[in-house]
Amino acid sequence: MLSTFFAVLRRDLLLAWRGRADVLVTLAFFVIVVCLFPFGVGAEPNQLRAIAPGVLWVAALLACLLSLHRLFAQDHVDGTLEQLLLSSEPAVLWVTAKVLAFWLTTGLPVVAVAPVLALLLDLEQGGLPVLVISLLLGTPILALLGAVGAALTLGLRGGGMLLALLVLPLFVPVLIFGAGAVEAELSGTGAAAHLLLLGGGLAGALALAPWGCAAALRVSTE
Amino acid sequence: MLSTFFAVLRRDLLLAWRGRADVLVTLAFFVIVVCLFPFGVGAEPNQLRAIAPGVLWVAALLACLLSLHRLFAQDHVDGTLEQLLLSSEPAVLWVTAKVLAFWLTTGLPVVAVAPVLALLLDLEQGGLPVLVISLLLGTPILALLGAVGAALTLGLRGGGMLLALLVLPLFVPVLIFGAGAVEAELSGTGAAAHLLLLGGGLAGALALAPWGCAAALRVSTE
Amino acid sequence: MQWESWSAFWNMGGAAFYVWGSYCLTFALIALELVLVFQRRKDTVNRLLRWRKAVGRNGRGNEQRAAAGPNGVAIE
Amino acid sequence: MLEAHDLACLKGDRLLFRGLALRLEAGGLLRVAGPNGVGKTSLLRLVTGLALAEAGEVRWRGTPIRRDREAFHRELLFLGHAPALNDLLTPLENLRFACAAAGDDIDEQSCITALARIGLENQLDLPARVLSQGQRRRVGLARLFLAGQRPLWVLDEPFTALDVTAVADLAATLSDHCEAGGMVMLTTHQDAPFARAPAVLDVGVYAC
Amino acid sequence: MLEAHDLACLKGDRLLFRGLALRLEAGGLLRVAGPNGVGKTSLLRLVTGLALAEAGEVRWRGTPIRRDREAFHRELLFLGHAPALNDLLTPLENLRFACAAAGDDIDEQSCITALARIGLENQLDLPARVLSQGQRRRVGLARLFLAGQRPLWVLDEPFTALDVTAVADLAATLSDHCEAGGMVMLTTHQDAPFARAPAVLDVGVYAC
Amino acid sequence: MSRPDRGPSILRFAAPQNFYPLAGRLAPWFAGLAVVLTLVGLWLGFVVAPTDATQGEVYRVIFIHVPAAWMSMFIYLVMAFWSAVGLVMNTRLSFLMSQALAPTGAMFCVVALWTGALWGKPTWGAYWVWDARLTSQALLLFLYLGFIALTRAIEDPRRADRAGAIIALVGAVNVPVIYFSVKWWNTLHQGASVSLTKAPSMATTMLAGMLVMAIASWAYTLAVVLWRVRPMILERERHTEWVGAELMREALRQGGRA
Ligand code: HEM
Ligand SMILES: Nc1ncnc2c1ncn2[C@@H]1O[C@H](COP(=O)(O)OP(=O)(O)OP(=O)(O)O)[C@@H](O)[C@H]1O
Ligand SMILES: Nc1ncnc2c1ncn2[C@@H]1O[C@H](COP(=O)(O)OP(=O)(O)OP(=O)(O)O)[C@@H](O)[C@H]1O
Ligand SMILES: [Mg+2]
Ligand SMILES: [Mg+2]
Repeated sequence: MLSTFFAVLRRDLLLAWRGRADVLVTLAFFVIVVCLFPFGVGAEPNQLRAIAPGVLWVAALLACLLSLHRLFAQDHVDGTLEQLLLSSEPAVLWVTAKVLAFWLTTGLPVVAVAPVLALLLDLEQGGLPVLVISLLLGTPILALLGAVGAALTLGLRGGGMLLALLVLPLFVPVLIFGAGAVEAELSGTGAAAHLLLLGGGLAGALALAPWGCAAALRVSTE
Repeated sequence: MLSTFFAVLRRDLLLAWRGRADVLVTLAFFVIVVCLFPFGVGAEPNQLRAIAPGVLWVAALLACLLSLHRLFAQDHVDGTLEQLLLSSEPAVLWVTAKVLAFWLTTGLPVVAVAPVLALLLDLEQGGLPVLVISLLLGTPILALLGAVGAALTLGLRGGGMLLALLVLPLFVPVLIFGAGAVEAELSGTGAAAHLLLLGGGLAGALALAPWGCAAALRVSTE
Repeated sequence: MQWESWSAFWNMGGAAFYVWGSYCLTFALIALELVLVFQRRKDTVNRLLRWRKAVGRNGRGNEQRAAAGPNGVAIE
Repeated sequence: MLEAHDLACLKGDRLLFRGLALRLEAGGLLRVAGPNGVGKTSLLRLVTGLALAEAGEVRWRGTPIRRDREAFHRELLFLGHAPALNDLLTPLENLRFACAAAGDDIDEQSCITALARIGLENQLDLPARVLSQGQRRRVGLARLFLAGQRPLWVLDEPFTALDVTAVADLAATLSDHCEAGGMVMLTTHQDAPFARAPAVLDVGVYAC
Repeated sequence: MLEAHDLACLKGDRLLFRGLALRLEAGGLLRVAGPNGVGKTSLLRLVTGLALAEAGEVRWRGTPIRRDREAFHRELLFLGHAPALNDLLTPLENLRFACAAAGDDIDEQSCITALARIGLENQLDLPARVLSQGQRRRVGLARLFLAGQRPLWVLDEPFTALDVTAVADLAATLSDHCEAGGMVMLTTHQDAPFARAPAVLDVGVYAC
Repeated sequence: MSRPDRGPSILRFAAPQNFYPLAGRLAPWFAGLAVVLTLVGLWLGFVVAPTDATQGEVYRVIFIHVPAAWMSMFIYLVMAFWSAVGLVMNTRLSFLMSQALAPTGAMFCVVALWTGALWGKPTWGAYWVWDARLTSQALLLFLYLGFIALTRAIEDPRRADRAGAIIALVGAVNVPVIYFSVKWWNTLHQGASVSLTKAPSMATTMLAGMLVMAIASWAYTLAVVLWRVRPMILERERHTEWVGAELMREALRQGGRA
């Protein structure tokens, strides 16, 4: 039963390792987007500090969004997905494994560098732990919801962009609570409520998204 | 001589029309990125107004960046690029045609909706013409420079993200002058200098990028 | 009755642009939607009629085409 | 064992075939024939449950395959046009994963043996990306040597891109599988030296 | 006309072949043979100038092809593994574009005739995406009917996925082209009914 | 009729060949109802209802703004409902209904946004502010657009049906989440500096006008959706005999007109 889960997880992590460039470049993208802002907006420290949590969260969201198409595309093209769907194991299992591997290789690195970038944007240090926690809770939700979108748009023309259109409205609440948590912490209101909500969202997404994603994959390869 | 140019231009425009969804969704992406900002940063009108030119330009840049991979990827996979390289016509010709078609189908629509979004972010109306002109001059530079990057990263794993990494440093000056033009206009300094520089950049890119792109394509398919 | 005259009515207490802008766009969109719906109906019916003619009465291919095979290459 | 009744397949505007029936018993080798575009690939996808028939039903051991999907897929091996190779992984890794994903627990040594048997002993640790067309197909086909316990093999153009000796080997493998009570359903435009002449299902007969 | 001396091809750290020489005169039909992975596709890419040889040189009418690329490519028609079809365009649009891109000015009627000749008259306005494997190949091959003025045809596995009648037709077309003074260089693992037996270049002989 | 009509009275209409003529017969009645109610509503709104004390005449936008906003939200719910029915019961007609509803829902969404924006300029001084209600309305539009774009982008109708249904349901789960998150987000930052200034003590005539217009838009939706779903049914069922007969009838009608 779980052997499929681990086979898929191991393979996807191995692939990420083989294609290290991909993972590094997702990160690089995150870094670059954050660094673009001072150029676009102007380098005034106060202004930068004010928009820092928002910019970081938007950049994390975009980085996640833009690597989402990788989740199933390759397997779809080369026929691996077909084979997985012909597996006698339930699809929810390996879907979860794929999403987990995806988060480990894109979400986690983003979470890891975020504090450094926050310092670049001069975010107050008190906000750092909350930033990290909010990202830790929020990026898996993005990955889970995004997986459903990626499954639905599989193999469609304009897929990548269509995916963006589908999932961005779903991502907005995550963004609001994520960036909101940091701002609430900085403004002294305390971030507990936001973080609790993010945690609840994560639990919900974990419970529902893999099923939706498995169903969507079956629909998409039919 | 020019028949290849027009054949490629016609085909790419036809393809864009067939895949209208693609073009519309690039636009939708641009719109969504701009709309995300208030969620991340907070909805305070003054703050939004201050960062509006930067956000719009960054969003235009990202929208362009993310559709760049479309420029040659399909043709590379299905073998069309190979056939074009075996053509007896000089490659610069059809490369220029492809970039032109690309800009017409992604850059131009972005320029067209930018004023509306500027109103959403409450940009002062005086800045609108400068915004449009700066985008009109700037987005073709992005397309031309991006084409070179797209050609270089063709078929590489992690291509899309690698592309981002390669071209973003080249895009930064465009971003600086583009967003700078609007800010200069709003602050009363006048945008002429910025726009002149952008124009110069465009002329330079037009003169050089197609050659670089053609050379890169030959290298990438070897 | 609220209105002194037609011009007062059209002027809407100075808010003509906002009020009439709203109503005009709304009814324009509704009209557009209706046009599109009926056009779509006509297109579909015509397309299906053409398709039926091409494929044969019951959507099952007439005898001649069936014998000729999908590519028009006779199957021995 | 495998039977289908009154199958119809609709693609876009075109009804490819209808009223198609087939029956495959243990030991049977069925070749789906017909000119290009007649609907052979489409038929295989219906039979494996990857696509949904416009009409009709496919049964495996008497049960409709939609009813008990997992039981059917446990006994099925399908190799389609695309060889299900990831370009970054080596043939060995690809093969091991393919087995694990299908739910078979195969150890590394057996995989190596299978790859060697199909003629890839020198390519074991090259990334699949650099393999030649024929070598790519072979990696996919290596699964046949590890799927003895799956009775039903459904293969779409397995001989494509293979050289002459490989075609003969593969034909022998398929014949052996049938000999041992398995079932094979395949499409091909090439002649292959099977031990027994396969039954032929001409899709063209049911074409509309 | 086409000659190559002492060609060597290096892939990764493997020298596929070396010392390979070939010569193709007007009217010649050359079949590049050898088992899977021996380097046939790699050789064709060297000959067409899409890849660079590790050693040796390819000449066309006496000039190295690198020296006068455009003149060579004006006389060359290469069809590789990938059929150069865009999935959104119809066969007709694809064919017209392929001709225009190569620099040939072909009107629509000729393209329709060519497609009909290759058996796609009913698929003229379907998007290429929905075509069957064999039909996709046919669209690519239709260019052969419009490339009479290009003497050198280089074809990589042209018979793949084609049904029996299409293979016979294609073989006849190739034979005719040679008859008319053209040159054909192709790889294939299948036998095809050529009018004259082709010359065979076994890459295996030069393998390292 | 190729298939026998089975089942209890209501379920009978779940069969496309029974629903098709029914839809054709009902639609004109709803359309007529919509026209009449719109006229009544406009009369109430522009002739009977008094000028608003604080806002002046601008408030008359309310007679389309509010019904449109209500409809846009209601239609999404109905869409999700039909999608769920389709996924559970595997009835093709339900998928068709949800796809036929989407464009109208999106249209009402645009109307609500547009009228709201035009109303906002004179009352708030800006066409757009990032208020919770406005924002969630905009996101709703994106949900609609995503649904429409997805179902259009997929060629295979069965895949389009199911994929659309899945995204409609995911969206429906998210609508309340979006609404509350946006609301909270906004109040966190904005306090009460921007809020919908309700017309104080709404006059009964105003309320009546609004309600009549709401019912009118409801009738309009029914009519247009039934009209839209009919050719979709023909398209899907084109291989059946009853569509053949229907098309022949249609051809005769066209021939007769020509
Ligand atoms: C783009 C701008 C706007 C959008 C998207 C928008 C959206 C909405 C929505 C979704 C509703 C229904 C919500 C509900 O019933 O709970 C609504 C109702 C309403 N809106 Fe707007 N609105 C906008 C601008 C305005 C403006 C500027 C005003 C007036 C100053 C206004 C006044 C109202 C009123 C009075 C209602 C009815 C409230 C109720 O029945 O509870 N809206 N609007
Ligand atoms: N949307 C569509 N409209 C019309 N015809 C379609 C559509 N989609 C697919 N087809 C047709 O359906 C057929 C698909 O056939 P399939 O791929 O099953 O053929 P095949 O028998 O496997 O052929 P081959 O031998 O070439 O592999 C093709 O003839 C194709 O043209
Ligand atoms: N980086 C590399 N390292 C080692 N070997 C490589 C590398 N890249 C390619 N090869 C080998 O080079 C050969 C490429 O052969 P090519 O594609 O030309 O074969 P082919 O003769 O066309 O075979 P087929 O009949 O299968 O099409 C393969 O054997 C492949 O394993
Ligand atoms: Mg096939
Ligand atoms: Mg080869």
